[in-house]
Amino acid sequence: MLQKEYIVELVTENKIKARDPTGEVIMKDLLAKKGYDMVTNVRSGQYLRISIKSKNEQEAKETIIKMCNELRIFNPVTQNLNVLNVKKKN
Amino acid sequence: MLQKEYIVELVTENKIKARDPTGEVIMKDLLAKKGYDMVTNVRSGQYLRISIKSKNEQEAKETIIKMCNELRIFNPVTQNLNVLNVKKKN
Amino acid sequence: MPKVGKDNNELKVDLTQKEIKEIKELLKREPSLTEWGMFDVMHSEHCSYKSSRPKLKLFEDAEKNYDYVLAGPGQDAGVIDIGDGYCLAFRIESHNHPSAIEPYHGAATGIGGIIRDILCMGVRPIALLDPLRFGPLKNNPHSQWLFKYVVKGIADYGNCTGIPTIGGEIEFDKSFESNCLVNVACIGLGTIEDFKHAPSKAFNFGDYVILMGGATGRDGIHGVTFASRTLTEMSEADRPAVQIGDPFTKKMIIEATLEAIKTGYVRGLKDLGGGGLSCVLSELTGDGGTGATIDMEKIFTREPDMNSFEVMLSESQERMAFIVKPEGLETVLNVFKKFEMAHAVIGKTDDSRILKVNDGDNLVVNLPAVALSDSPTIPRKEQRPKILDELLAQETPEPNLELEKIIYELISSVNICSKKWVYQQYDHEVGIRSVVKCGEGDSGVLRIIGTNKFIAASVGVNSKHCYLDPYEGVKGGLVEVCGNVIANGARPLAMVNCCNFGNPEIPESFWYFSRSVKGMADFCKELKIPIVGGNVSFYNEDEVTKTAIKATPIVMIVGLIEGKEKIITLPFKKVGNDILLIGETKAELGGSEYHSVIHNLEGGTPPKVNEKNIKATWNFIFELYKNDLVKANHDVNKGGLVITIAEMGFKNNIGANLDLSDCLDNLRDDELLFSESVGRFILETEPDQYQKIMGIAEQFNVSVKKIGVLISAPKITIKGLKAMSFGLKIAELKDLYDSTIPNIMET
Amino acid sequence: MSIKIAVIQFPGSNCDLDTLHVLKNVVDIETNLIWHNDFKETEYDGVIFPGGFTFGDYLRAGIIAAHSPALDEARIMLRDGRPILGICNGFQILIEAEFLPGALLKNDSLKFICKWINLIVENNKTSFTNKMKLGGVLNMPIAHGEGRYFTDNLKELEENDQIVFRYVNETGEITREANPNGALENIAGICNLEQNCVGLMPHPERASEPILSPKGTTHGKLFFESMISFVKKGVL
Ligand SMILES: Nc1ncnc2c1ncn2[C@@H]1O[C@H](COP(=O)(O)OP(=O)(O)O)[C@@H](O)[C@H]1O
Ligand SMILES: [Mg+2]
Repeated sequence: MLQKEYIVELVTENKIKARDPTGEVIMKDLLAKKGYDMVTNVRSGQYLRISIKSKNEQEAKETIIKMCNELRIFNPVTQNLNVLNVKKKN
Repeated sequence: MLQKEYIVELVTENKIKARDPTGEVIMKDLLAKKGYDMVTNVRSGQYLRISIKSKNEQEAKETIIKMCNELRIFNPVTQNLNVLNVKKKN
Repeated sequence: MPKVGKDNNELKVDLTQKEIKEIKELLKREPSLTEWGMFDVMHSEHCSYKSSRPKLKLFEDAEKNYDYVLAGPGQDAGVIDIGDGYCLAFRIESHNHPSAIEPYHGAATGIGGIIRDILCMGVRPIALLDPLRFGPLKNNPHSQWLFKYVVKGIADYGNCTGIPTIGGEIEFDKSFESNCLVNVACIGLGTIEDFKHAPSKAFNFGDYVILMGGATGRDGIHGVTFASRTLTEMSEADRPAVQIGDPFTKKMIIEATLEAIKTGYVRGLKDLGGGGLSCVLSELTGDGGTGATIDMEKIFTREPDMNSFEVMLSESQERMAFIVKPEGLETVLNVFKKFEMAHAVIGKTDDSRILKVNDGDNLVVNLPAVALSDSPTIPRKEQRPKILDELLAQETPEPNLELEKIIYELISSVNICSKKWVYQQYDHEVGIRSVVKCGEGDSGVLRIIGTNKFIAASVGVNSKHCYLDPYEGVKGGLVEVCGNVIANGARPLAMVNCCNFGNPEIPESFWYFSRSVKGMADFCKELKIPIVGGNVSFYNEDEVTKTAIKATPIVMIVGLIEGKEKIITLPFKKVGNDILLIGETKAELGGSEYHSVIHNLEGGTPPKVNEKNIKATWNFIFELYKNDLVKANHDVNKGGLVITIAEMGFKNNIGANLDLSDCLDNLRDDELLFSESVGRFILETEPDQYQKIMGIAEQFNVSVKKIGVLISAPKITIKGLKAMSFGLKIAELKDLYDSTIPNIMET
Repeated sequence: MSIKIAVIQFPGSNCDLDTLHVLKNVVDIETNLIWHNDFKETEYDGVIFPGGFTFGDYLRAGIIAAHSPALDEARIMLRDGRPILGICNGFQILIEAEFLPGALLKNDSLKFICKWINLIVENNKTSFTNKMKLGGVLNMPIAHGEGRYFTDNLKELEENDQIVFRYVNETGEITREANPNGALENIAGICNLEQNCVGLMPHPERASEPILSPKGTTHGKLFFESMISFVKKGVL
């Protein structure tokens, strides 16, 4: 069967209940001090954009999630994995 | 005028010429592991999710872009800025 | 687990029925849920030491018996006077359970915790050390994952706070497969005045209680109960979110705290660790003989709507509690403002001896201050494991490989090879004190700027030896760790320990603990080394396979070198010099690397310690130092004496001609070469001093044998064995030594 | 002529006291440690941005500190030609504040690296290298996780003599093995066009006393001695 190429975008970040020192410092020591007080919250994460050959979107997404677990790209004890987007490569 | 709260998601990533060791290492680990040869490329970036008070989506986005340029949230020599998404907070 | 409280307001606690009854009798009422929660954490193994305390009584009162000990066990850290108005504080702690499920943040917050312990003695943290244990590394993705991220966690946290990691030790063994060990030690340096300004108690009435640092969140609630059970006893869902380390905030806490102490207005301080505010407030007032009234609404929280239970039990990182003189309140708050550290005055001390916490109009906690810290002990049964007889009786098979091949195998063992891959990730030089750096000597040596004094620190124990005989094993560990500082020219000053064992409710596991404690106590008494602190980590046991980790009573020694010219280093210096072996080699291959790597054996006869000989050896070495007779020194341990000699040749590419005929006695070749008999050293000395040295040896009644000379050819030749003589190439040995871990981790 | 130097202390600086020690006790110049918000340039003949992890290096090393008012003060010094040195994190700050061109990226290995390396001096005319020998090899330690130098304008840098140091092996050759972090063309340190501002990843303050150096060298001291002579002469 013909395979197509997909692009999967994902983010791993600290669980919402856990702290995010990077986001906190960006907000407190940079944005707030420089007058951007309309910003009310900053959370940081690690972004990955992965190109993958696959039958369909669903399969692409599932493979990537499996890969992230297997390679321990994130640790479920402290982090969440969020697939932002799956789209066909053009 | 009443302000609403928006969530802006953005990513900064290294330009190709500045290389992306994080992505390269994940790719290398994948190749070493059998069964992931359908993955053809991995790119990494820094993800930020910013909550901001604003009149409307457009303004929220513009403020964030202005802020990123002004405060060098990304280094223009080596990085690109990408606004992934702007949406109203609920 | 018993339940307390009633109706819909129930709580499952780890308290025993007896404890529950006693608490009700003491208070003459039903405690509130918050109070129950506080009793629960304070009576946990981690906070109360209920299983270990009866045994730890064996440690003598260091403060009473040694005039230079300023603070002994029971304090946040041990403190010793090193002269010139300076003191050192040091301590070691475990962070095993969190690291096993989240190696990065688990290890990082372990560093965070031990830094706070040192800081609250009023001194600046100046060094970290990290003894680690993992399962076998080769072909083991899980161990590699743990190893990689534990090291990264320690690196990122230590480096960012600007505290150099100056040493450590690592063993890989299958008993640590599902329970890795992450122990972390910290050393602090300050003036004795600083230390006196920072007692960990609130002994005055009318002082302010201030909380400074991170906000209190819902994270880490019940972390101590987590540490007081086995990993598998808690389901995934039970597991508290491991805390996120924030080294930047920690760095600011260090600077703000030290500056606050310098104002002279701080009357007491304590860090918030396990047990959170419950622990800190009850200990500050309980130990100080005071009481306090706390206003819960003043405590800044990360999340809205936290109830008093959550606030009192939260173990959020990066918080310190200060007791401040009323007249200095503003000055101290200004310091916190300068560093932009969040803070709040949360209450005041009084003479009630009662700890009260108000949540608005509700009095949610109303307890005698000492009630929480006076926890009961539980006597535990101990039983020597039956399997030991079988293990100890194991004999060494004839070697199935040529001796030279065995040596190449041994030097490539992950337990022997270079740990550069690890310490190169640690900033081991920040602070510009590191004089003997990681990998350059047996211990880390730091200068004390402004004096001509140096301190040396080393940490470790041999888990394989302890498995076979915890009593002799821990003594052997002390001999080795003391030997490490002695090899660099230091005199051992004081010891702290971290006891890592299985489930204390299992008699065999508790036996290991009990024997180890006895070994430490006996050795330290005999060699006059004060035990100034410790930590106990139980429940390192795999519930599924019912196997405990190999007993790992880690010991750390800090020693003092009086003068720059007294520092001795490890590398061979000059071709033509003699190689001397100090101490006796016995047929003690039990638990050796040779047994494990070559014969896949765990048993055999492990090394025994003879305190009298050890004392004589040390005194002999000190006498040689006094006469400036030693050019290089390295103690002999894992892998035996050829490995030791090879390591000494690496830096300057100096080889050796060895003749071991004098040492053979009735030993087999493999016994002589690979025995890990403790208390031995390899010295480089000048040939024309040989007679003088032998004279001193006789005077001290120490076994000294000249076993070879240094040569310019980059090889080690060995003759005098029963087998034919053979040679080894330094370059090949060094390549194996250096490349083993990178080869596993980077490909 | 008395010389007065400022060492700037940011939240998260951690080589500040080390640098202060070397300036005061090893090269013997009057030096003040100054909290970043309190820095006023008028009093000082030179300024040093020490190593560390300012603001935790969160987001990107040096970026948050680059927005401190201390940099506005230092910019005045930059313009009137007073010496400015950025060591490690200080270098990262000077890059992010655009005192110096380019970027410092994560090490190739993605790991923090602490070890002694060798540098070759490629420009001995700057405010911090005028006491060094051109082509001389210096032995110094590095300790960083984000030190991979990158620029779009390599040619320009070369033409303007702005490359001050490169990583080399013991015999002074520029090799791939000698490059600890993947820096472009082994670049370890650069200067501005006017050569009064220098930034480098290695730590001169850790290499200024024989007791701290594996080979007993004190090459780091040359930086501070160069600065003194530069200030005394008043011109490049
Ligand atoms: N986990 C670690 N962290 C830091 N340094 C380490 C670690 N493990 C080993 N080292 C360093 O590597 C060197 C050799 O260690 P080791 O082989 O345990 O010493 P010894 O020769 O005394 O047995 C020492 O300088 C030690 O401090
Ligand atoms: Mg040793």
